Amino acid sequence: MTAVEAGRKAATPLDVARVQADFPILARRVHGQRLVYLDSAASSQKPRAVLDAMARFYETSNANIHRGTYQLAVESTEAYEAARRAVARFVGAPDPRGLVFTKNVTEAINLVAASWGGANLKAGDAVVLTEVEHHANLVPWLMLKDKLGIELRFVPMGEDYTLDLTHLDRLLDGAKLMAFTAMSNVLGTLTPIRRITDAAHAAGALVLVDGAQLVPHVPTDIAALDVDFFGFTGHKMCGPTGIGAMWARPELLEAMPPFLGGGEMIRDVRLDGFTTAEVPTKFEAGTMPFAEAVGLHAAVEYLGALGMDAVREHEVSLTAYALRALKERHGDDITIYGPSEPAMRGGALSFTYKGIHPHDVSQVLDQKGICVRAGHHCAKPLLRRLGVGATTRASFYVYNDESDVDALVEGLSDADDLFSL
Amino acid sequence: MTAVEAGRKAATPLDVARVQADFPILARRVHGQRLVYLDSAASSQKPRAVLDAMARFYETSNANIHRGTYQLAVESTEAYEAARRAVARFVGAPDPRGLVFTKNVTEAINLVAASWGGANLKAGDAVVLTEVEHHANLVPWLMLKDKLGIELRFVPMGEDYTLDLTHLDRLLDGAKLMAFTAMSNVLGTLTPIRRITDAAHAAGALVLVDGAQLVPHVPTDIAALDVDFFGFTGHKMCGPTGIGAMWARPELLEAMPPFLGGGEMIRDVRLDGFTTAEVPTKFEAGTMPFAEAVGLHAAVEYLGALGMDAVREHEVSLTAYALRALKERHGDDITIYGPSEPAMRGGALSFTYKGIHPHDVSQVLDQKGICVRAGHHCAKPLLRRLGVGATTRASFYVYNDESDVDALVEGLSDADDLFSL
Amino acid sequence: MAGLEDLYREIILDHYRSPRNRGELPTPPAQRVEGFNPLCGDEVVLFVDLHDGTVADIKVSGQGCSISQSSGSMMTAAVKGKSVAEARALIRRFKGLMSIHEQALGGEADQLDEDGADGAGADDPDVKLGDLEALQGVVKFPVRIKCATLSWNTLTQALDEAPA
Amino acid sequence: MAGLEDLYREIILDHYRSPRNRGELPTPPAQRVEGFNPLCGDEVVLFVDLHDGTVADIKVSGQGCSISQSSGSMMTAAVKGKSVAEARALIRRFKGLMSIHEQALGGEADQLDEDGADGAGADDPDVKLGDLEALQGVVKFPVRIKCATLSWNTLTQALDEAPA
Ligand SMILES: Cc1ncc(COP(=O)(O)O)c(C=O)c1O
Ligand SMILES: Cc1ncc(COP(=O)(O)O)c(C=O)c1O
Repeated sequence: MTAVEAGRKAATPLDVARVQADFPILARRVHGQRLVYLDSAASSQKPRAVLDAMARFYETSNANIHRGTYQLAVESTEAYEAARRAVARFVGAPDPRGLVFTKNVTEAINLVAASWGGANLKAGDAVVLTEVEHHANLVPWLMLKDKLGIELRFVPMGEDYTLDLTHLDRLLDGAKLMAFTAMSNVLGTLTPIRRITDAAHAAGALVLVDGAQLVPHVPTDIAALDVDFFGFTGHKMCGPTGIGAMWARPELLEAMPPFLGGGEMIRDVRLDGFTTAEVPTKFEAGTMPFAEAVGLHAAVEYLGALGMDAVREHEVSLTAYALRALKERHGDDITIYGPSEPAMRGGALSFTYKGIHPHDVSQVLDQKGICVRAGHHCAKPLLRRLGVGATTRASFYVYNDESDVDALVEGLSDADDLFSL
Repeated sequence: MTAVEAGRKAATPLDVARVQADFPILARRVHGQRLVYLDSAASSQKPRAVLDAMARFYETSNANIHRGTYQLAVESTEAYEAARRAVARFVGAPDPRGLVFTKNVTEAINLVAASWGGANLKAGDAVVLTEVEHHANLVPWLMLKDKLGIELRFVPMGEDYTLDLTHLDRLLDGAKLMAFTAMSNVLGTLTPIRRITDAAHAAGALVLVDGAQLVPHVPTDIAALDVDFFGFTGHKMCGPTGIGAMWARPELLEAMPPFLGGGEMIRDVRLDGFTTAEVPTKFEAGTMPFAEAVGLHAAVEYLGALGMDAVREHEVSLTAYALRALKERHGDDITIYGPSEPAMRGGALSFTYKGIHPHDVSQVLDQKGICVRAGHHCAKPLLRRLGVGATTRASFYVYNDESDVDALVEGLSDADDLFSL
Repeated sequence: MAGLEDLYREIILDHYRSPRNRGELPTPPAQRVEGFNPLCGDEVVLFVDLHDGTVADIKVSGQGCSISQSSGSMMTAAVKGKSVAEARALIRRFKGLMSIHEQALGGEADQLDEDGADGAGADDPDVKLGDLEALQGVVKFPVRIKCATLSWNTLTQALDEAPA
Repeated sequence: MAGLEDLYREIILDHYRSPRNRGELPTPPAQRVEGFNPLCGDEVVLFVDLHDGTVADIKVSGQGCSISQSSGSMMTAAVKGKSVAEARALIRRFKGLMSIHEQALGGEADQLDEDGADGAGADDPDVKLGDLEALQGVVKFPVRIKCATLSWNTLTQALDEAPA
């Protein structure tokens, strides 16, 4: 019985040993050491089920979608549309017609900024963001600011690493859109999405959520969150690279101008003009990553079988363990940037350790087979706000266990040995 | 010895039986029949080497690129950049720095239209296209026309299904860009790229080539073609879905504003603005399809080992055989839209057969395991020009042989039996 | 042909070879409405002459495959002379017949929800399909469902757009 | 630490722990030039005082890892008091040392072609690297090459931008 079959039974706790057996890369050794992969916030590893689903697709049904009447093309198209429905269901999207596949969440946010923003925003209009955003939810709006002269406002980070919502209503006053991350990829902080959404809607603003860090780790119900746009990315949730999605309320998509132009997204083309296809196809120009959609379908089935409640529980308890173990061993030598209460956060732990630069920390850890990320995590404004140029970040997923945390705790001491004066 | 090893030896003719053994999907049966895949112009099948390369990557080195100092991230990043160099070399690109990976060629053309076009074109400026373009090289310019008021001019198709270049200089007069397909996906016609490029440059216009149908089938040397922008797409050249590329002169890329905004493409981000990274990274926002890049690398190695000269020779001779066999058997019942001289064309054969609608032709052929495409092939203006709503298209690749053509020739008679009065 | 009997029933081929109500009507009094299948290029042009709440006359032109042509032909034969209410009931019934698999290929799910399986009439046994039953075999060939429903969606559009 | 001896040589750790020429210079007369490593967030700020064709004084501030810090420290020690021509030769030589693997990770290939392995001085045995030789081990850790070259690229920029 594989972990998937086991998970299907009930929302029993994750059997991590079984999950680990589903991920072929974990058998790899690095510098002679067992692989301790603690960089899932950057990209997750893939279970065999996902790799097999893609290989099987390429080996049996591969053909361009929506374009042929022959059997292979029918199977391909059905596989792609089945993926759309399954992924929409996985995130609780009210209507799969609102789910546009993109290459990653970055493209998904750019799609909204360029298409919805281009059509609905003008000079002086306000868009509210937060100080903790990933560049993917900053740069598209900065570009729009350069282009249209919109105003950007920022919800600040509070002292406890949560968003300071004290002045939210004032920030939202007259705003057209509020766009924010559901979980900070640096701090791990979970955003009170529904609270912000209600405030934004009350102020007449639409809501875009960057769900890149939420969907892989926390049960997600877009319908209950009542958001207008919700983006996420496949490679962080056990899926392949090359695919992401933007779910939007279909009425919004219908009213928006197209984003990329080309095959598939059209209804008719003449040399002097064109009309667009129905949503969501209107936003899917050119040959889509259909094999990747098949992979993402397998990924949401895999996660669904584990049970997202179990995934979340596992990560909360692992994060609690890590916070405790790091503090116990390293005390004031380690500064953790993020909420200390595990229930308020995901499993991305950013820290600095003694004055040792994160690059050096990461290099030393690598020698022990431990993969952590060192740098600005594509959130430079937040790092400036934190007063650091870089942090080390360890992040957890379904295949991590306490021994991985122990390896990290231990590895930091090696860095200390090498670099302390 | 696999076909790849055999091909490496010399530019010997393609050993098609060996090539076929490299493509797992060809073992599949459809409706109890052997698979006769004649829709490679829509998307090619994948050799085992490509599928294995991606699986191996995911199972051993997968990690987000350009973002980590640990061993896996180093391997991932090196694999991605090695893919860039190999793909650039495969198309004879003078400088791999000019090679931007995209999700497909449609995105690649949109990138140029939005970024270069947005920055360099204004109302009244002329862009020259042709009547035979795929929607991917029409709609982005139609969108720009709506947005900026540029003028679009079209090189007409001549009577022999080649471009009528009689008035090329007049069309180019004062134009800023000429954008055209290197090979028509409907007619199969090869475009005299260098001739047009020279004329365009003499007129002061830049040149964009849509190489989607050229690169998979004909040895390509971007440097010798002297073009400014050259796009192509992975899934038609034995590579995976989810990846394509735009090669552009690095100076052009350097001067262009960014296209999509997000992680990776930045140099610095502040809450009030950002600066961009060096090319090509400046145009690669968000997590790139790096596993797909590994697959595309394997694909160009596979094709390179077969030898692109051998690939081209094989397709010319198969096309010649098909043209002959179809005419011999079906005479005036079949109308082929495209040059009758195999050397002037690729292996995409569009035709109509007796008054039978292409959908019905394709449905009957499918019953025999034969996959052909029926429809407008994303070239509606061209089909209107041809005076038909749809054609049937059979297209050849490295794994096709004369028995596939024979099956097609025979299958048409079945359609005749069913539909003739 | 083996394997295709369900798709190409004799009655379908008959409507394809000898389409009923093919042609155009003067506009006005008739309305002219166009339908496209963007994925394959099929086009249907309907001319509908509504009069006193009935489909007084209807003609169809355009181009398409045997399924879209015969479906259009059968449709015109079925609705001509019927009241608008009867025509709508028939549309719902027919789309109900086609709906099982249509969603599998994406798109049009909206129309299904409005006019299709959920709407009144979708399973109404009082609405007789007659020859149209022959098109039932199309659901086994999901890509072709759009061919079969093209003229029906176009008729819905004509009825919706008709001056009240 | 086993496996890292090549990267973290003693002399490197020494420059890291006790950086030479750390600080700022008044501008003017010194120029102030910033360098970024956009992928990791390292920042270097160079203050270069050029005088009569020599690097009269140089200071470095900013933040970064042991490699970028020690490389910057060694660089200042190596070029201080040297003529601009000598400094440029040293840059070429150092970047030549680093160039073998730099291309493997993309970017900066341009600068290599201009200043690196192909340029005069890249292999010039007359240009002595001294302590800088210790950084040679960095090429075994390709991602760290950008750390090692950051301050050198920034110095190039300072020399290029200097008023003639
Ligand atoms: C000539 C031509 N251009 C562009 C495209 C679009 O390619 P893609 O869908 O991969 O972007 C195609 C294929 O569909 C094509 O044949
Ligand atoms: C919060 C957040 N938003 C957006 C992104 C961008 O995701 P992608 O690179 O897949 O577009 C990431 C991850 O890099 C992220 O953590």
